[in-house]
Amino acid sequence: MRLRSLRMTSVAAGLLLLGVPGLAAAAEEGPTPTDIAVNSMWVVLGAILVLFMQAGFAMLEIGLSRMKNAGAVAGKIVINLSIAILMFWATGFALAFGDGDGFWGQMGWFLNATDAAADTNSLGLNSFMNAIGAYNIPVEAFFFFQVVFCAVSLAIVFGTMLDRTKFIGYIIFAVVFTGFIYPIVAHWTWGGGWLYQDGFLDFAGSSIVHLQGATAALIGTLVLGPRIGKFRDGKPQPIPGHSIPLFMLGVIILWVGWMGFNAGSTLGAVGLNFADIAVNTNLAAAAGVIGATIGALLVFRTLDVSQMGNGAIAGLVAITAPCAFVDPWAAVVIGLVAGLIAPPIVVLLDKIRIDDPIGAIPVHGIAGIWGTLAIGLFATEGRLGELGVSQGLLLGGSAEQLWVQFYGIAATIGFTGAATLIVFLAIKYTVGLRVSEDEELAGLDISEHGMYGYPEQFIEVPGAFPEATRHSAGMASLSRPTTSG
Amino acid sequence: MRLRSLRMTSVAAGLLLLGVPGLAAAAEEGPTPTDIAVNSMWVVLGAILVLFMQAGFAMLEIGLSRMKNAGAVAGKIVINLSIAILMFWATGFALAFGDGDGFWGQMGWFLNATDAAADTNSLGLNSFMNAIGAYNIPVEAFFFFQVVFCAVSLAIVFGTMLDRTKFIGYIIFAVVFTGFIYPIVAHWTWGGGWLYQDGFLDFAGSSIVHLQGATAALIGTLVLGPRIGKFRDGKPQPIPGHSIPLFMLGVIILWVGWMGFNAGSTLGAVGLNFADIAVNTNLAAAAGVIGATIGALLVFRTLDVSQMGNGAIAGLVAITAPCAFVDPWAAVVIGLVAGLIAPPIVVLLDKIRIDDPIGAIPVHGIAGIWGTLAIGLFATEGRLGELGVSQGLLLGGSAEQLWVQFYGIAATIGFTGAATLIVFLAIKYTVGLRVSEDEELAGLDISEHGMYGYPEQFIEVPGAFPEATRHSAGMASLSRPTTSG
Amino acid sequence: MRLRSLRMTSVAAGLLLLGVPGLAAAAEEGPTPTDIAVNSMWVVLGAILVLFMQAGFAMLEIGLSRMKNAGAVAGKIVINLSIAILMFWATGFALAFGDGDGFWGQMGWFLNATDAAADTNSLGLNSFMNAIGAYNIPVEAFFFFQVVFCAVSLAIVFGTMLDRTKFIGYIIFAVVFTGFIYPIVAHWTWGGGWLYQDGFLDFAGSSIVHLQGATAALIGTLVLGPRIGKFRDGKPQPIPGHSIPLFMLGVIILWVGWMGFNAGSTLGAVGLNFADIAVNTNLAAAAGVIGATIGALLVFRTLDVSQMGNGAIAGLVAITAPCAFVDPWAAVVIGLVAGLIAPPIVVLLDKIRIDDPIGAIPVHGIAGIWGTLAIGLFATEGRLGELGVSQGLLLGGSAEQLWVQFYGIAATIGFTGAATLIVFLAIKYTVGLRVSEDEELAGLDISEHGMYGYPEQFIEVPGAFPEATRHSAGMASLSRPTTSG
Amino acid sequence: MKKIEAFIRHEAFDEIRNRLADMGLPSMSISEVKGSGRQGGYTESYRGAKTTIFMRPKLKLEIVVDDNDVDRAVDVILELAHTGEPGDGKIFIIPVDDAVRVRTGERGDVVLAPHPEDAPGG
Amino acid sequence: MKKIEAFIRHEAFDEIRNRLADMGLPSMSISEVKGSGRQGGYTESYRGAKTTIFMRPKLKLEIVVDDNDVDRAVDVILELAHTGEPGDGKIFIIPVDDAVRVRTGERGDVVLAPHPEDAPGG
Amino acid sequence: MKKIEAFIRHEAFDEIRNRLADMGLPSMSISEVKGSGRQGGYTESYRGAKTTIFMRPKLKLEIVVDDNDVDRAVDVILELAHTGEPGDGKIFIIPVDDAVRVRTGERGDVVLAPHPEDAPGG
Ligand SMILES: Nc1ncnc2c1ncn2[C@@H]1O[C@H](COP(=O)(O)OP(=O)(O)O)[C@@H](O)[C@H]1O
Ligand SMILES: Nc1ncnc2c1ncn2[C@@H]1O[C@H](COP(=O)(O)OP(=O)(O)O)[C@@H](O)[C@H]1O
Ligand SMILES: Nc1ncnc2c1ncn2[C@@H]1O[C@H](COP(=O)(O)OP(=O)(O)O)[C@@H](O)[C@H]1O
Repeated sequence: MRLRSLRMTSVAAGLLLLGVPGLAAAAEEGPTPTDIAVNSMWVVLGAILVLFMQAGFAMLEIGLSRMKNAGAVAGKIVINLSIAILMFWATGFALAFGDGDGFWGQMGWFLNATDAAADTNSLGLNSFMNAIGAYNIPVEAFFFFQVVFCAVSLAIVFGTMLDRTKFIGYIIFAVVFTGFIYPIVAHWTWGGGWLYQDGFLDFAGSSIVHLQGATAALIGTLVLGPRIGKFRDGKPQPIPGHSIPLFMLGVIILWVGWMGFNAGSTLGAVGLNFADIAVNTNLAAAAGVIGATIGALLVFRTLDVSQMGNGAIAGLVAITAPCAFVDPWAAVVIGLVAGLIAPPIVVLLDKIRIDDPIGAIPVHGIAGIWGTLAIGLFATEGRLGELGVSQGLLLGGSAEQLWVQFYGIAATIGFTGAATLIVFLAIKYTVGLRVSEDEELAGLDISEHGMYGYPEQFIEVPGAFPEATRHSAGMASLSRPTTSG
Repeated sequence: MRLRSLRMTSVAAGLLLLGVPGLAAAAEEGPTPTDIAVNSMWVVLGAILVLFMQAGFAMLEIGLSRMKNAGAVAGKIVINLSIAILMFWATGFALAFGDGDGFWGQMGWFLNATDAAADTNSLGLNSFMNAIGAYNIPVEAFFFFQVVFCAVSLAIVFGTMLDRTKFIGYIIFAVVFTGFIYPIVAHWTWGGGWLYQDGFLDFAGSSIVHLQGATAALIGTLVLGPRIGKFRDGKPQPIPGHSIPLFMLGVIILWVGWMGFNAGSTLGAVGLNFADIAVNTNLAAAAGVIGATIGALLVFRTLDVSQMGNGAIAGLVAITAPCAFVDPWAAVVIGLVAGLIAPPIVVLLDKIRIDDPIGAIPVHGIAGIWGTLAIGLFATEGRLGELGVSQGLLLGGSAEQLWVQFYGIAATIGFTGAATLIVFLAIKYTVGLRVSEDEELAGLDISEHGMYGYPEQFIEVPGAFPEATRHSAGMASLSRPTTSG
Repeated sequence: MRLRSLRMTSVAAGLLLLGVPGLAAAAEEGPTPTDIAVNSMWVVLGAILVLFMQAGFAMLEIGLSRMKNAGAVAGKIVINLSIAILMFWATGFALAFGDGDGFWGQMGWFLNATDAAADTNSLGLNSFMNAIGAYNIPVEAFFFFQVVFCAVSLAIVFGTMLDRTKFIGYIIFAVVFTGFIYPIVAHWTWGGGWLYQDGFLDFAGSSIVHLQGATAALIGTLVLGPRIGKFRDGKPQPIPGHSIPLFMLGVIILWVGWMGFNAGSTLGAVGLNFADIAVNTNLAAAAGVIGATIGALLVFRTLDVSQMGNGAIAGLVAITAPCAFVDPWAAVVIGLVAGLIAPPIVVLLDKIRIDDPIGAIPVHGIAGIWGTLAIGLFATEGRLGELGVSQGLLLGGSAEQLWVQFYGIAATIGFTGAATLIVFLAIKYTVGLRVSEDEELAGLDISEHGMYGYPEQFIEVPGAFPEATRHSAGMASLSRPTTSG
Repeated sequence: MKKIEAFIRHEAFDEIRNRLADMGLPSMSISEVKGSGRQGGYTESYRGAKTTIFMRPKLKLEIVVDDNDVDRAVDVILELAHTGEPGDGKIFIIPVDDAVRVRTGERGDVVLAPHPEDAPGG
Repeated sequence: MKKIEAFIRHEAFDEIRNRLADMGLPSMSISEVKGSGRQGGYTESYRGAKTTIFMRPKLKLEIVVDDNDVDRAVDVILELAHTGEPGDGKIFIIPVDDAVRVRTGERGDVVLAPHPEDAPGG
Repeated sequence: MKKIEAFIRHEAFDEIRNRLADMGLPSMSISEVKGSGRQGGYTESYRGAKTTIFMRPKLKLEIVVDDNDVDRAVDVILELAHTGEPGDGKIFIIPVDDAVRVRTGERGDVVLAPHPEDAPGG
């Protein structure tokens, strides 16, 4: 591809300079301690908001799980977050942002900054990063921001695999995904790797975080197979989540956290218009809700509350890549479309017998693709700043950027799909990825953790058990949690 | 009315200058990029906290709804938020803050800033705003902050109407309220309209946001009528919300979000003492809890947990208008009184057969009135700064400000009351505002959305059904959600 | 002990100057309004995050309570927070941070700053504080940050006493604890008292906040005795909390709030590396989860979800004291150990018949001790800055600091233990600390508050009632809430 | 003595209980059941997947009464549970051999003797 | 007429209901119970404390049928609830004196006459 | 054979179960009910509105036993559920025509024969 050596990364694209002369002057003298504090504060607060999204995923995934698995979901969320933090610290950050080549970074293991230049304002890890010279923040702030992104990507994967995945199996996947797979894909664009060189744009990670998570989720559910009872005589059955209130709490927390996810991705505050990004993000989320409500009404003929919530997520995912590059009206269009297409995709997945309990594939996957492509359609000149990219196709630009976006998506899906397929299959044929039929029927809470998530009110719903499993003994064989046997 | 042309708005009253000489100097040279970043960050973070209040309202309203309606409340919250964002973007912001006359603004539809001056630091919308010259923040930051306030006002309305309001009916109300009614009232004071000219003070919206919402809620419940079973042989019946834990989570989230609501209303950080406002807000909330606990003990003779939570909200609402103008001890008094009077008002509403499931009328309405008046009673000279307003009556000031506050309240109630009455009646006689008796008995979850909010544990409580409805067939006629019929 | 008059307090130890020359220069000229705004913003936002931890404690404690007591826990949380705010305002802040002697402060009651120097940037309360000259924040910001810490300490106490504590009894304890006990202990170190003089270090309060809360909790549960049914024929019985999902929501909220707790304890932003602290905090929390998971697997032979959550808290508590002084790898070790030892301590407490429903003793107490000692083991020279303290013992330093840490811990336990014992006994023999057996069996919701926390789904679990209580009449005597009798 | 088992709509219960209590028959038990009969099912829909639920929530009322109270108790239920729509429910009469009051150990008809409703707190 | 009370595994219910409905016996009630029998208990563990739970969740099926429908209904349950493992459950046959349909006031065998499943919404 | 239906306090259950199991009668079912009897109602209060709840939570115990086990089972319940306060509950004895074990298809008294408690995991 064309060499664009002076082009900033899509992350650096956050630098929507307000064009105030003082900034340039300040830059010459080096950033003041005040500016460093302001920039760090913005990034750290953004990271805290993204960390808070874990509560959102917990509530969303618990809400959409069966009651008998609610405690197991809670356990998986907190251990996944922990694995993500430790692995990204150990290897992930170095692979993603350390000095290396176009495929991966190779320095900075365990956040070891001994390679760093003396300059306290440098990232100390990646000469590419230093070259940009834009990140007037300490490396720890940058690390904190990146590690919580990695944890988000992992949280997405689990949602689609809930109600049937073995604890130990998922742990192994989490280690590999956060320590190796995610960082490599992140490196390609945000670490100055080959996709960056090609000019691929993904401001806050529609592809890198969301599509990647959804791709792994798709592979995961294919390897696992659907939940018992999901398909019956070929017809999809409703297996409703047990708590729409907790689900919706999760959606709103995610929405709030996304303010840090997108607006925080400017990676600094001084001279940057992050408010703009926050507004675009809210408009897309709102439009996503309206889109999904209408979509569900047209396709399902019901006012499906779970789709309304998913519509918000779809809008948010879609605006994640283009949030810094498009005008508000385009944000509305992007969100609306993301919401509108979610319900038909749910139907489609049901048709081809893919079981996706939380809807990660439509709202993180398809919406992620749509959002990444939307840059090539709607990007406005005024907001592309010094990126040297042409306007979106629909605004009279060329299709060139659309093509870059397209193969960036393809590469993400291809690499993540292949890598996670290998990992999931390896787990399946060693420690096992799915619990036994008896354990699944009894629920993961009691069978894997020895105690119900709601010990005082566990009630099974008659009608959710298909014939196929009638001859299983259910809880007969469970005298103690399998893990202690 | 008296002309006070040089007086700052109550919003601008946030400028509690610390009196540091450097600020004046800086002002002459125009704000630095750093100052803009700092101010924007404060406002955007404040807006994020206010956005988070939607999770608070969701949990509070879900917690106080019946179990069979919990999913419907979840759906209404997320769609209301979306409507508020889109409508305030389309028309509301222009009506509230665009250039216009004393009654409404008339520029800046769809956040269109083409009318903006070249100066990037200007609001670009309202010459009045520019004249103040105080908002060193981009227009998007200001918009984000204002749009979430609008969404809060709408969320209040719905609470009082829960368990019986038709989805489509409420949607229409939400469009009109957020697109037109709320913005006009906001314009009167915060947009430099006639109430501002008269010197009305409402720092963060006790009247503009809360009283307005409560007024619409009152009209809404009057048009709807009480929930089936609320009054029986003339006696009010307890219809307890189904989850005090979720209710209390909502209360604490609202409390946290209020830090952004009040302290963020300084609309900037440099030279402004927002910490002061945060302290006053906390003191009033705490005193509200104590007040309501005592009030409930005296009036109900029980330690009512729902009143404790409502007391916090009452204290928060009451301090919203005066938070920047009063001393800490006054904040405690204001909160205490707001909490104390809530329980007797609950009894009063029960007596006159007004059904207000979440207590919006006492805690957003009456406390909103009290808080707005409290400025005229407790405002301290030192904190009124350059506003040119006299001290509070109780501190030896004149009653003049109290009178302005009084008619500001009256205007808010009058306009909002009349406008929402027209809208609710129009909806009632066209698409309908209330579900059928059968649907209400079956619960909105299954009748409007086709699925329970808690699909695995729906249990109806015997004893909540009055004779009047015995002859209804309950769920008999519900073979599918009515919306799909 | 040696006089270290020029040594900074452990709070001031937050001043990890980045060594930028401009800062010193700026300090000479006095801080700019921008710097004050930036510092205040950081502290106020930190305080808001810590305030949010109340939602975390509410969810954690509600989740781990029995269903029949869930509403009572909700009520106690909100009233405790209110009492903490009002009492710390009235007396606590003055005792902790006012001018006084090594034992307590004696100025600044009711946040009265009339004693303040004219300098607007001074704390205005404590000449010691002013002498440090480091807090370029208004006193209200400092107060807000400190008051929410006090509320956290109180919230810890209640958790261990849930399911059986009388409302009125706990109220009285809360008044004394937040108004007098906590502030005095806080003064010793953070207010420049005798422990500070001795060089005791506790950056964000492993001892001052957490160990103190846990000590009071231990005394509380000893005075109360275990819940009915906890021990049966000498064997501990599982009394599982009713909602693991709410528990885990609480854990994640606490984790998020801890970002403010630890990183906010720099008490400023300009020139301070708070991101570093945030990273250490996250690493320790993650390692705590892993540690507790492994610990539970080894000791209980189950994948106990409640222990995973508690592991996160243990890691967070342990890193609270040393977060600013240790390297990331040490943070991982500190968190891992804190998590690992929690499950054996749970078993130990069960053995000696101490009933601690939320595990406050292992995760706030033991982990608090461990974290405070860890400074003496792992502190790195580079991060101790101008504190004049030697490296940790394990890094080749002397054992001197370990000894100071040790007797600081002993003093905290001794004073808090004695003071709270007196208060709890006084309450026990006057208004009473524990509800009657009948009330406990019926649940505090109905017996103390007149309404269930989950009115639509209250179901008791057979099997949780021991023989000892068979002859009680259960709800027989409850015709109305006891408080109204 | 007989046990009356009635499967009724929830909304009918309150009035039935009051009437029975007025007649001296406040002793009874209720529980949640789901049932199907002539009343058709209803559709639940979730993310586009639909299913027909035939088992609808009903209230099961159990009252053990003396033989000569059976008819008047059944009549009360019949009157007050009736709406005329499918789903009104069914009443079954089941023979009972003996009844014992745990508090006193009394057996037989005396246990089922009509009695006034006790005041709260009794 | 007889009441069939069957304590079965949850997972068996759906098929039983369908088969009975096909046979003209869609009228029935179910409820949640916990039960013990030959099936052993299982261990619950919480923070290291363990307890054996002997009462396991079961579904209670109640069907009142005409005397000559008893056997075929029992046979259906026997066939479909059977897995051969402990915990399959038990069926009890209890005499019923009378049955009343609330909607119509009809009494006796007519109330229990087999009938087709009604369509949703009926 | 007879069915013993006992409405008891929750807190009495555990000991009853243990004693019955020791006697070779571990087979039983329980469910949640709400009931009223001699025990008075209690007041619920919410935001100032109060109501008297007459239906209190009780546990329903169902044990089908052979005729000659009825008395000793009833005696156990009587002894252990008794506190002497109103609300102790009632026990009803109902005739049963037949019993079937689903696992084996066995019928009659053999199904109800006393047996030892099975170990966890059995
Ligand atoms: N034969 C039966 N056995 C057990 N329960 C029954 C029977 N028939 C009806 N029921 C219960 O009565 C409820 C109402 O029945 P309903 O639909 O009114 O029947 P119908 O209209 O045929 O009398 C059912 O939901 C079920 O709970
Ligand atoms: N004698 C009985 N009385 C009441 N319920 C019983 C009785 N025996 C069994 N049950 C119910 O049937 C369920 C299954 O019993 P199961 O373990 O299969 O017994 P078995 O294998 O001895 O037939 C039990 O959980 C209980 O609910
Ligand atoms: N006649 C009855 N029919 C059905 N259930 C009954 C009857 N009498 C009592 N019960 C059940 O027994 C429970 C306890 O009754 P209780 O108040 O002890 O009555 P008493 O003291 O008159 O014997 C009630 O709550 C109810 O569940």
